[in-house]
Amino acid sequence: MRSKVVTREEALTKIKDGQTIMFGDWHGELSAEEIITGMLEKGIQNISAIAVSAGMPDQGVGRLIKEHRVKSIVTTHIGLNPVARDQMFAGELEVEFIPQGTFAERIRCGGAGLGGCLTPTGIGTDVEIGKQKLTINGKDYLLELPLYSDVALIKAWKADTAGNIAFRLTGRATNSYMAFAADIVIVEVEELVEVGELGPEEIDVAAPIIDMVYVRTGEKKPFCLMWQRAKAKAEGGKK
Amino acid sequence: MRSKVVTREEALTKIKDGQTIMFGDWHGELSAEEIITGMLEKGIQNISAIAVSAGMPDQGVGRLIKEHRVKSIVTTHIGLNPVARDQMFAGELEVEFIPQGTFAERIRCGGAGLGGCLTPTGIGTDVEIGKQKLTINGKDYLLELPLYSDVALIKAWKADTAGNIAFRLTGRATNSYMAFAADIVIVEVEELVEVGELGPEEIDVAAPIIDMVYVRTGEKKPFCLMWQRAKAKAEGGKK
Amino acid sequence: MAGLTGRALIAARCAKFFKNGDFVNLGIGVPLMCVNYLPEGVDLWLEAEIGIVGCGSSPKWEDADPDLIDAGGQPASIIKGGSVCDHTTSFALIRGGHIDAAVLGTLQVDQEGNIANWTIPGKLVPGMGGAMDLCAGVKKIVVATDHCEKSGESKILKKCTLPLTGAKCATDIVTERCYFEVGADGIILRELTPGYTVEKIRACTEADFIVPEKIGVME
Amino acid sequence: MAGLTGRALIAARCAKFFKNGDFVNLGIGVPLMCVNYLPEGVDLWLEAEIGIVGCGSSPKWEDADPDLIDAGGQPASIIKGGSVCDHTTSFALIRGGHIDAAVLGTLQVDQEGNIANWTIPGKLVPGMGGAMDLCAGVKKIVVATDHCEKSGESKILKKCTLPLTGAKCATDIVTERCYFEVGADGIILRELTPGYTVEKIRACTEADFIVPEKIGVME
Repeated sequence: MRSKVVTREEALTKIKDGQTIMFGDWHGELSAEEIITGMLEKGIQNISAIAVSAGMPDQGVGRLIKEHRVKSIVTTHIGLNPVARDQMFAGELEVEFIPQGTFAERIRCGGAGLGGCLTPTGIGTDVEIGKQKLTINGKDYLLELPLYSDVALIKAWKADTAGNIAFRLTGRATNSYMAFAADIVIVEVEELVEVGELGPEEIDVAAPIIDMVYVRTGEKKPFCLMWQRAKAKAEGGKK
Repeated sequence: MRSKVVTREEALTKIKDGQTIMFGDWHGELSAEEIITGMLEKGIQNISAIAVSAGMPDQGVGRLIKEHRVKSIVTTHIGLNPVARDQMFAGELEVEFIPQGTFAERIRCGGAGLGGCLTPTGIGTDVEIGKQKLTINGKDYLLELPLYSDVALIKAWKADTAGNIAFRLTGRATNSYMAFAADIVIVEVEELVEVGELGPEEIDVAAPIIDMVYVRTGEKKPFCLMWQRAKAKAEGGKK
Repeated sequence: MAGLTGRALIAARCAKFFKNGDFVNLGIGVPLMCVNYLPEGVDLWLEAEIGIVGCGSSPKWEDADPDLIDAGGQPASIIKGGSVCDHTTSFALIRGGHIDAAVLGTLQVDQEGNIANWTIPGKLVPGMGGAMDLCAGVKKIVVATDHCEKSGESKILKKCTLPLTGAKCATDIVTERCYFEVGADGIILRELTPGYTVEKIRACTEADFIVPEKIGVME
Repeated sequence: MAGLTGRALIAARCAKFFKNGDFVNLGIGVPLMCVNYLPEGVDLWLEAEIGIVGCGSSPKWEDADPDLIDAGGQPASIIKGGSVCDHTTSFALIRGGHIDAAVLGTLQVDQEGNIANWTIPGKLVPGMGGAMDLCAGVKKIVVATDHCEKSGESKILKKCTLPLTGAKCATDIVTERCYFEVGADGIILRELTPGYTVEKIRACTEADFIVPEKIGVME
């Protein structure tokens, strides 16, 4: 099998101004930080982002928001990123809030070739606005449409050279299903292994749907700034 | 955590005439054979079955069909069970054929609280009949409704006493997602372990959704009759 | 647990709703405090939206694992027998009715069981996260909240004025002053904290509520 | 691969559609024979509906594992780098357009690219299994079929008469006599097996087909 391992520069050739980009992560944790650094350096802008939250100002998609590279975001939560909130109030960042389960299902629909799904989530709330409502067996549901992207930026634990990837514990977060819902899937991993080292049950996303594997060169598992601050505070408090 | 381990008799108290029952399996392989034997002995009848195929006459749901215990089946394929075909032509067994991906998604919808999903599968075919058609972004989709059951009969490799279950390789088959789509979920396993022996990433279906664990007392992994016959034929052919 | 007051009392009362083996989702803050007041012999499966079934207590910083975080992105742990699952599966559990109970904080709750806790337009916009799915999919939704705002205004209203998180979904409302059950015809005052009377609750509650013949003591 | 005839020729021609690293689904029978004719340097990811990415060859009976079976319930193996996935994920791969090509046998195929291969009403009713999802979700659908029934009737029709498996989904039709590409305006005769002429194909084909200026040799 041909190798899908690329340099960061090669990965960045697929990322362009104005694209819709999914960021696999969890509030900025577990994200493809080195590719994001590359996007900042390359000057990528006008991004339509899809991410479970706006990250944090120093982490994940939050770093791109802070530098005004993101024009809109489809998300479930921006509470950990005051910069995103300020840009939203200032009309600089367009934010579409959707419930988290709906977020997951819409992306899953995009990846699974489904035209949408019916969810009870949001019935009787403002989430209904502009959406078709259907009644099935006497219960109301909203028709939610698929989400799909030009590029998905995925963070995984390990990859093999063929492009199989594996996560550790909650590291799958939103990374696992976003890999199905993009034209180009770029995965940033901590560790590269040979084909065959990941067993049939260890592989979380199969090689054929991964386009590029980038191996992180910096620290393998950096604790994020929020953690570092909270830890410093906790330890300071003990004194 | 309280133990969910039961005897076969205790498991059978939940299975009643006239129920809708999902049979996790793959053409009769990987099914809860000992519970099915119990159902035959107990005289359970008038079952509305949901299974990926009609199994084989000597295996899985096929054994119940052979004994005329099944009045209808929602399935994708009956090609390996001539008894089911004969009963269908004789008007003794009602068969609803649905495409296999639609089968999986309808059960997933049932388990995930979704009111249905839109699939392109079956557009332009007889599968359209009686179904609502929606056009999303210029493409036609069929609205497929959830499948749900009174009881799901699941076969797994291992369980712990709390009800966590794990599969081996293709052993998950249709077992994994049927576990979400029933009022009562009964799992038949080859091996019982203590809580903690299955690690967080080994567990395929989490304990809270499993109601009863029955530990197989007979042969752990019986090769099915189809295999045995094919093997005998292959070996006979070599002589 | 007599003698508890304030938020500790709320958490302790909410904890009484659970039976051994229940699968629950507890919001950040007071709801999560419930685990400190579980009756003897009651073990819960705690869910985290990111995809944990069987969350344990917060680890020490030195034991924290960057690949094991909770719904809020904080270090998490997993109990013996706990597991991780995909984020889509996590919400299949929530939306599909597999979770026995959720305890949520709120900005407002009303006598129809409507809950508003995700935004104050123009002021506070964190987003709904997983709260709307919990409201839509979980059978028992316990609202754990201070009875009033710091300003003294009632949080238990005739009708929510903020955008809703869930319509007619609350089943129980627990404050530091009393416990209301949400019935088909309105909210029913079931228990009073020692020191509170029906009249005192009426004075600090905008919502109408039903007063049954027998009212228990909340503790 | 000159000199091949019959079903071996069909399989060998279909194998030429693949490039290294393609993710494919091959039906039972002639389609699966394609793997024996792959050009040097072409490795495929073979999918099995039950949830295998990277199916290997059939194991010997003594190596068979009851927990490792293929779409038909027969003993399977997994190549180095292959993996198992959930059945729902398997069909997300199929329906979601992640599979590069599928090769299917058929009862009938027509000049619009319609395929009928799942039932003969009142006679043969195996069921559609995963075939309709493949027709709906896979970009390239190659029909691999005998040109005619044993009775001599053409299987390549103006319009299918049996219930359809997929509407307007075939992209290529390969028989032991010729290869048709399915174009926007009809099927185009692209290659002829040595010994066959346009006239001979016309005589055994009910469908109308377009005859381009240049026709290749099928081998």
